Amino acid sequence: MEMLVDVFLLGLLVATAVAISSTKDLFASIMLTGLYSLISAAFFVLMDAVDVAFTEAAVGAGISTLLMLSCMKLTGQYEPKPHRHRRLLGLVVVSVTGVLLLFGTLDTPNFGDDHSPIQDHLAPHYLTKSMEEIGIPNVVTSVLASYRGFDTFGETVVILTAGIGVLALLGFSPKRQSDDLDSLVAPMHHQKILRVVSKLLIPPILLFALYVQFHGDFGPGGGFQAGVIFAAAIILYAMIFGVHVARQVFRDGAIRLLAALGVLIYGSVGLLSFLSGKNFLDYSVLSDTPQHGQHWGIMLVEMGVGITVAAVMLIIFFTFSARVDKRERDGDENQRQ
Amino acid sequence: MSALLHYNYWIVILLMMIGFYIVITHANLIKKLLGLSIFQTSVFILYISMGKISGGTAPILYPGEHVYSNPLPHVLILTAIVVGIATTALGLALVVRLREAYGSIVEDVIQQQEQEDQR
Amino acid sequence: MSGLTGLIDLLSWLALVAGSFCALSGGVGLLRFPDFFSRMHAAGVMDTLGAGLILFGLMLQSDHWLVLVKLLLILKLIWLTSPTSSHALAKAAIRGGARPLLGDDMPGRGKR
Amino acid sequence: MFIAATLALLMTMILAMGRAFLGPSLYDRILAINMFGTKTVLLIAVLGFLMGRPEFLDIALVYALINFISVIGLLRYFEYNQAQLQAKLQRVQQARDEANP
Repeated sequence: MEMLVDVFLLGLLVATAVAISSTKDLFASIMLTGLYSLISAAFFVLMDAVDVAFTEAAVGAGISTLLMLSCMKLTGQYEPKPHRHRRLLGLVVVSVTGVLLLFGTLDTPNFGDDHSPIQDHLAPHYLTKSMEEIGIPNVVTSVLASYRGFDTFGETVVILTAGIGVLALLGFSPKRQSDDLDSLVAPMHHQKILRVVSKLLIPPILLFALYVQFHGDFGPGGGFQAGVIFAAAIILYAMIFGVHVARQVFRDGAIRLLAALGVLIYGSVGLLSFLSGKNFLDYSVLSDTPQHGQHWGIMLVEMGVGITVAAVMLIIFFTFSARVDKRERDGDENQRQ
Repeated sequence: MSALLHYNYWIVILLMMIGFYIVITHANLIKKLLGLSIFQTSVFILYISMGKISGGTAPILYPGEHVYSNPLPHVLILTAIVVGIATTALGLALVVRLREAYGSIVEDVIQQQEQEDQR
Repeated sequence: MSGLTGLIDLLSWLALVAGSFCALSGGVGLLRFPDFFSRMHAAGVMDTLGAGLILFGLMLQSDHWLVLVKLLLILKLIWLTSPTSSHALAKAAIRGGARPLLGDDMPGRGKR
Repeated sequence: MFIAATLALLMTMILAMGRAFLGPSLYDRILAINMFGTKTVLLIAVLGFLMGRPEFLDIALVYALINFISVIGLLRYFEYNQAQLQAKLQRVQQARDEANP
């Protein structure tokens, strides 16, 4: 039965990918990308990767679609069809590479094999020892935040760096006229029903984000997912009541500070264990018993990740929307013809 | 049933090649980024498929004897997804800046203008 | 006691089957109906009903209060968001110039 | 019985996807995406029961939320277009008024 659903979902994925490749309308292909990520998240649930599905659901279907749309808003909706010889050439290159890769799969272990090389190292240790060494049931969280905490630290820094990069590219605003910002009408403000329903929805979403943040030890969830969900709630608010209103609460300076603060929390937890005579990010010194220390460490580290992810997502969204708003106001003056 | 033992990997390669095709044939930069994200997802699927053990369950321990799927790929891919969106955002920001500088996001047009500028 | 569980099982199966039927018929309507607004009708009504029935069927099968609460939350969310987004979508379509097909404009049989 | 529900949901997903591919208007596509999203929420819930670990309903919950947010995001694009169109009309009107007062 699982296999049947697997075949089904992967087939749907391929169909969507082909459709994305063949539509000329970028709006449609971005929408189909959202659909693609919905299907792949369902597939991840089927493959037991619940944490991954969680992340993909929050990131792929929501935020990435919104970002792509704002970018398209700034650049135009239609694309010309590629030239014929280019398509032909592409097809040749792709088929040759594909055949070579297919040849490579002949040697891969069978799907679902429990004695393939990937299953023999590390994973058994994590699965059998995690409960006594770390003491939390969700092995994904214990590997993410403790066993491979250094790795995750790197990822968090990468996210912060990407946020800084987006700010460096698009963040500067030449002349900020605050009264002008207020006069800009929120695009969906006239939709009464939307307004009421989202007012009803936003507090539960924020609460749910907190639940995901702190329940990550026991079920699917954790800092990455919680950060994205938290940001999604604010983005919903910003879309319906206007970006400038949301920005009055989440001021630019504050979220930039928060983005850095998350990484700082993560790093200082590591430094603390470093200074207490253990390895970097070895949390067992944080409390009187090692296991208890691990709990503290994981909680703090996940909090740092959550803060950084939420802040960076907000920075990116606000930066893009500010661009779109500016463009609406000033027209496309930079266009070079 | 034996035909299905590598089915996931074949699909991974198919998806990867579709993404690759979009990246190399389409001139529109946003479309290229969409192609990249398809490519990216195919890698995610590859990792996750490899970690699956048939008859296994999600690696969240609960009382009793159970087979759990491999948690390590899950960790790698989980962070990769969030990093992926952050880097995609960076790519999109670059696209927006290119549009402002050249008035187009079609690769050929940008290259043409670049050549004209150098002359 | 076993009679009661049997009854609950039967009820839940019934709800699941009815929900599946609703979902499927909504899908067929979405694909086959002639214009946007009638498709929206099919999708909107059957979506909400089908989701409700399937989730109700699952609720009867749940063995832990937390599962029950989460199912209720999902149900509440779907019942809140699905009509809202349908409404907003219809409004956007009207503002964007889409008009429902009425009376004489309807395509004849066999055309679609 | 969960199997029957799963199959029905998968079939519905294919139908919705057909509409998403066919279009013809963007509204149709958004409608299909919306329906597809609801069906995915249900599918994940049913899969949880099918695989015997119903505590993963959190994912379905996130889905229901994110689906709503992304549909609103898609709709906002039209709103922007509408606003742009109105501004353009106004500008044209102004120009006409100035040309022949």
